[in-house]
Amino acid sequence: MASKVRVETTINGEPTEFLCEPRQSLLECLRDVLHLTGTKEGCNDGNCGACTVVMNGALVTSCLVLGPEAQGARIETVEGIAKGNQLHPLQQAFLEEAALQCGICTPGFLVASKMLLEKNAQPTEQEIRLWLANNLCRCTGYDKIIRAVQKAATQMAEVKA
Amino acid sequence: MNEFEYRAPQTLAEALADYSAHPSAKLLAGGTDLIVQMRAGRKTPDVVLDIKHIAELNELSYDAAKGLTLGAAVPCHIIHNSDVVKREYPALAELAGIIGGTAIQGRASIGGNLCNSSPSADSIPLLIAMGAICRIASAKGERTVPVESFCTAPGRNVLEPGELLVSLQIPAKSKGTGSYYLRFIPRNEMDIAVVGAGVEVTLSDGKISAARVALAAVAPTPLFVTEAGAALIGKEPGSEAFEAAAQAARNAATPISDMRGTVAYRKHLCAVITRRALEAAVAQAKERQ
Amino acid sequence: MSTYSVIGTRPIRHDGADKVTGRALYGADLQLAGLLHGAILRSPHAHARIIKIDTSKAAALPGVRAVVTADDLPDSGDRMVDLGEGETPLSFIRGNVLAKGKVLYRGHAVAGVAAVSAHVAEQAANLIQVEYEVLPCVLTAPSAMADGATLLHDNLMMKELGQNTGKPSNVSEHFRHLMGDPAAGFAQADVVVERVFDTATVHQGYIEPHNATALWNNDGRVQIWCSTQGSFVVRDATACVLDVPVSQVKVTPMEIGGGFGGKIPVYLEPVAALLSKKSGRPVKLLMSRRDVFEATGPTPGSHIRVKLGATKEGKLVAGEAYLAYEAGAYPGAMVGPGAMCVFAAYDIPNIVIDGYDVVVNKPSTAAYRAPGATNAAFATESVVDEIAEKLGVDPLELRLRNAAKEGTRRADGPKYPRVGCIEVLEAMKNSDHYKSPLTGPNQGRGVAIGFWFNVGLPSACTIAVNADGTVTLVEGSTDIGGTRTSIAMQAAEVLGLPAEKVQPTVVDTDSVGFTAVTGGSRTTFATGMAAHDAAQDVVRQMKERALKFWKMDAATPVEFAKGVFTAGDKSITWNELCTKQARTGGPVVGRASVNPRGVGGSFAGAIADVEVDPETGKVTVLRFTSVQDAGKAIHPSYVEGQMQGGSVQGIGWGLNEEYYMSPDGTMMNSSLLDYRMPTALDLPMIETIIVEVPNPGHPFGVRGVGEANIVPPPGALANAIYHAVGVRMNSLPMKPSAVMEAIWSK
Amino acid sequence: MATVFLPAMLRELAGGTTQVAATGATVAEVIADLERQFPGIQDRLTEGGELRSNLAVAIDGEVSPDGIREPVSEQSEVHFVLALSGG
Repeated sequence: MASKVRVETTINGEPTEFLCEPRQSLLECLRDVLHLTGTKEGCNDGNCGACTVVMNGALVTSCLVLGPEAQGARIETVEGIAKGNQLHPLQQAFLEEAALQCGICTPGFLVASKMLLEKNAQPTEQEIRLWLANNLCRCTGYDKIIRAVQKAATQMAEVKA
Repeated sequence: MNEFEYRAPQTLAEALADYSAHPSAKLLAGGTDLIVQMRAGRKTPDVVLDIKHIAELNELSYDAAKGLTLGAAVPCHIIHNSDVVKREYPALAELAGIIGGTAIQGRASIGGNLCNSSPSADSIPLLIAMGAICRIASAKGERTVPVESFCTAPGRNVLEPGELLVSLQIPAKSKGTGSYYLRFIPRNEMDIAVVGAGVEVTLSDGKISAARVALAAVAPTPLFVTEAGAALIGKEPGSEAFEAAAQAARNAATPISDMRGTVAYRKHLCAVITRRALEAAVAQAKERQ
Repeated sequence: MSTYSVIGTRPIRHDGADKVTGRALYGADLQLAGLLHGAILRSPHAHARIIKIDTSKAAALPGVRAVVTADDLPDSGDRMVDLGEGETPLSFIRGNVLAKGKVLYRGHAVAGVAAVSAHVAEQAANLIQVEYEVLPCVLTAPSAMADGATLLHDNLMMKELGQNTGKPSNVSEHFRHLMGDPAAGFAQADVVVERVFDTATVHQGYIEPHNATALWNNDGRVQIWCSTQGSFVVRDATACVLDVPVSQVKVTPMEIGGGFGGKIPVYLEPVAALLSKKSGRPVKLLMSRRDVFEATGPTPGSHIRVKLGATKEGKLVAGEAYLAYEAGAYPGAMVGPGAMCVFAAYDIPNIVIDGYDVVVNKPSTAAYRAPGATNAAFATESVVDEIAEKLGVDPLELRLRNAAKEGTRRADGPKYPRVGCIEVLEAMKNSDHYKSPLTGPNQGRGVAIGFWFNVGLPSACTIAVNADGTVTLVEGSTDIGGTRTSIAMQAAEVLGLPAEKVQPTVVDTDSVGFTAVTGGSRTTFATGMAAHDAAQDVVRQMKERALKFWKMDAATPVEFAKGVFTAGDKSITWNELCTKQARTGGPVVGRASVNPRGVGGSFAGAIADVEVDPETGKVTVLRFTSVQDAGKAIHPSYVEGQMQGGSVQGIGWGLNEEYYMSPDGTMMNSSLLDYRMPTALDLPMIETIIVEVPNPGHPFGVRGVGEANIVPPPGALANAIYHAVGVRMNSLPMKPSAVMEAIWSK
Repeated sequence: MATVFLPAMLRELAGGTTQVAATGATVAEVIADLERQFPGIQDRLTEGGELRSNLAVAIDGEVSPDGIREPVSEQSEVHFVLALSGG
C-alpha cells in the first residue's frame, strides 16, 4: 500500500491535519479523509467547477490540487460560508431566488460567487457570467443564479451603507 | 492514478539537484494539465516535483530596460490582476483572464501552458508575438531560448531531462506598440482554441515598423508566421495590409481536421482571426503612441 | 376563479438550507464503516467478441477484495420484464450491466473490482486481461439499416408493423401511424416542403456522475444507496438482475444531482451488490465523467424526413414523417414517443408516420427530457417555418391557424382533451419579445413550439399529524428540482397550513408505497395528487376526531375552513385539535395512493433572437423567451426554473452538443471541456411566460412542466439562423463550422 | 357499440379498416369481440391476460391506468397507444 504523507493545513479557519497519499487530490482529501463532502465531484478534470474551493486567496478546482499541496495553505470550502446558524447573504439569496434545482453545483457556485463579491462588490451581469463560466449548472440555465448573486450584492451593499 | 513521490523543493538549487537525480520526474506548478494527464494515465511519473515554492519561479517584476520577468509558476490570476502587467502588457493581462475559467486561472501558469506545449495553447502565440525569451536552468547551468523555438512537436519542447523553465523575459514595449491575442472557440470561455492568433505591431510615422504574428492550433506546434509580419512592415495599418497578413497566415497554416474543425474551416479562420487580432493590436498601438 | 393561500406562492424549499451549506448527502457522500471502493473495467472497443477474461492478476493485487464479471450474474434464463419503460428482455438489462459474450459499445462494462481504495481498484481493473475479437461497428441509423450491415444481436428479430419477421436485423421495430389519406391530402396542397434532418447523440449532462453503494448483508438482504430518479425502479431492476425477491432489496435514494431521464436505468447497483456479496463489505462505485458519457444512456441520434403540405390559405392538409432513431446497443430508441410528437402540435387531417428503432454500437440510450420529441420537433418546426415563408404568413400566425386544440386527433389516434397550444401561441405573439424589433445586421428571430405528454403512474404518500399542528409528509419521489416543496404545498393548501408547517421527507423503498420515477413530468402532478388526497384523508379523520372530541354523533357534518373545524355551534382550531389526537383515538395518519387519470399534456414555445457571425459561423443567442402551459403553477419559481433549464439544454443541443464519434466508435469529446454544454457566459437571461390552462384532471389543475420546454429551442434557433443569414440548417448541432459550411454552400 | 381505432400496425388483420365497432362493457370484452371479428388480434394486444406492457389503452383520449379492466361505454372511442413514461 502506498505510503502516506502528513499534511498540516487550515480549513475554514480551523487548523487541520490529515494523512494522504500524494496521488489523492485535495478534493478526495476533503471528501474521503476529512468527510467534508459539501465540495462535489462532477468531472475530476477542472471543467465543471463543482469542486471549487478557495486556496490561499485564489479560486481553484480542488480536483486539480494534490493533497500534499495543501501543506501550510488556507482552504475555504462551502462548509465555511455560513457563520454559525447565520446563512451568508448569498446562501439566503440562492434560496429566495430558487437558484438551485438539484443542488449539486450549488457549493461550487457559492464559493465562486462569494469570492467574486469580495473582489467586486457590484458586478454587472456580464461580469458575473464571466466569473462563473468555470461553473457548470445543468438545471437552471443560470438565470436565477445570476439574479441571486445580484440580489446578494445589493443586500450586502445595503448592510455596509 | 499511479503512485508517486511528492517533493516540494524550496530553492532553485534544491529543485535542480532533485531533478537531476530524478530526470523522469514531472514538474508541478498549477497542475491543471499535469494532474489531468496523470489521472488519464498519459503520464506516470515516479516523482512529482512541486516547483511553485521557488522564489525565481514566482518572480513578477518589471524594469523599463529589461522588460517583464515572469516566473514560470506565476498563476494566471496574479498576472491578470497585476497593475504593471495591465499597464505595460495589456494583451498579456487579458490573455491570463481567458485561459480556462476563473478557478483554472487560480492555479494555471503561463510557464506551464508553454511547457505543456500543446499546439492549441493560448499563451504561446502571444508570447512569440511579444518576443518573449525562455530562461532555462539545469544543474549544469542556464541557457535562453526564444519562445518561437521552444516547442518541437505536440506536447514536446526543447527542455532536456533535468532542465526546467525558470522564467520568461518579455521585452519592454516601445511607444506605438500594440499586442493582441484572439482565439476562436465555439463557447465563450472554457474551450480549446480552434484557431488562435497572437500579434504585435509597432507603428511609427503612421506606418507599421515592426510586426510579429503567430498562430495556435493550425500546426504541430504554435506557428510563428514570419511572412505575415513581413507583409505588414512598411505598410499603412489598414484593411489592405491586414488582408495580406491574413492570407499569409492562412497559407502558412497546416491544420488537421478533427472534432474542433476541418482543414478548410481552420484555414479560413486563420485569416479571419489574424485580421481581427491585427485590428485590435493596431487600435491598442494607436492608443499607446 | 378560486383563490389559494399556498398554491402559486414562492416559499423557500424545505431542503434549501441543507443544499446551500453542503450538508445535503448525495450518493457519493455516503460514508460507511468498512466501505470498499470499486472500479469498472470497460470495453475499449465499440464492438467485439469477448474471447477470454483473466482476472487473476487483479485479484492478486494487494488491497483487492473482490472481482466480478458477467459470470457472477445469475443465469436464470431470459424472460421479458417490465421495469416501467416497457417490456425488455432480461438478458438485455443484464447484458448492459456486465457484458456477456460480446461488448456492444466502447465503455460497455466488462468487470468490476472492489478494493480498499478507489486508486487500488482502478489499478486492479487495469490488470484484468481481456482478449477481444474486434468486430466491425455501425454507428448511425442509416448505416445500421443498410443491407449487409454488421449485426449487433443474433437474436434480435425485426418486428415489421407489429409482426415478428423472424429476420435478424439491427432494426428492432418498424411501426406506422396512419390517419386519413396522406396522398389525397398532399394532392390538395398548394405548397409542399420536404426536408431531411440529422441530429447527433446528446447527453443529459447532469453534473453528478452516477454512483451506487451496496451492502449484501449476511441475512441475504441487499441494501442500496444511490442517485436515481426512481428508487423503486432500482429496487425492481436490481432484484430482477440478481434474481432475488423484491422484498430482499431496499433502496435508499440519496440526494440526486440531476437526472433529466438519464438516471432511470440501473448501471452500477447490481455490480456493487455482487462485489459486496463477494467481499462481505459495503462497496461504493462512482462513475467518472468519461464513464457517464461512454457508458450511460444518452438520447438517440436520429435521421428524419418530414414532408408537409399546406393550402395557400395556410391550412396544413397532409404530413409525412420518417423517423429512424439510434437506440444504441439495445432496442428502445424512444422513436415511439418521437412519432407521437412529430406532428402533435398541429391539426393535420392526413398523416403517415413511419418509425424505426435501430440498434447501433453506441451506449444504450435512455430518456432525456421529452424523449424523442426534440429531434422530431426540430424537423417539423423547420419545415413549418419554411412553409410560412413560402406562403408569406407570419410563422406564429401559420401555427395558430393549425394549432392542436381540444378535439384534435393526434396521428396515433386519441383526440386531445383541453390543451393549451393556442394559448401558448397567443402568449408568444403578445409577448414583449415578439413585439420588439431586432437591432442589427446578421440578426434573426425564430419561433417554434412543441408538445410533450405528462404521464400518470403510481405514487403513494402518507401524512402524519403532529401535536404542535405541523405535519410530516412521507413520499417516494426523489427530489431533483424542488418537488419536496411543490408536493408539500399541495398538502398544505388542503390542510390550511403554511408550506413550512408541512415537512416533506423522501424515504427508502421499505418506508412508503410504490412510487414511480421522478420523470415524465409526473412528480408535481401525480405525487402532488397523492399528497392532496392524503391531506384530504387527514381532514376527513380530523373531522371524525372533532366529533369525538365534542362527543357528537359521528354522522354530524363538520366544516373545515381557514384552520377551524366547525359543527353547529362547536368549533375548534386545527392547532388545538392536533393536541387532542391521543385522547381521540391516537395519532392521525392520512394516506393515499394514486395511479392517476386526467393526465394532461403540456405545450411549450420558444422565441429566439440570434446573431450569426458571418465570418465564423458562430451563433450568439441575444434574447430567448420560453412559454409553457403549466396548467397551474404550484411554485412559480420552480416552474420558471424548469422552463429556463429545459430551454438552455435545448440551446446546447441546438448549437454545440454532440457525441463526436471516431470511425472506430470512440467518443472523442468525452469531457466537459469538449462536450460543450452552455456556460453562464454563453447565454442571455431566459425570459419565461407561464400560461395556465388548468388540467381538469388534477385537483389544482397541474400540468407537469418538466419536459416540453426542451422541445422547441433547436427548431427556434434553426429558424432564427435562417432569418439572420439565409441558411436552413438541417442537422444538429448547428455548431460554428456547420453554419459556416452552410453559408459557403449557399 | 364502442368505436375501436386500430393502430396502423394492426390494420392488416382487419382488412385495412381503421375503425371498427365492437361490443363490450370493458376493454377486455371489447378485445374479445375484436378477436371474434379478426382472429389473431388478441395476441397482438394482450399477453398473459393483460395488455402488452408496451401498450396502453385510451378511452375517449384518456389513457387508462386500469388497462383491460377499464369500463367502456357505447359511445366510447377506444385507442390502443404506445405506453410511455418520459425523462
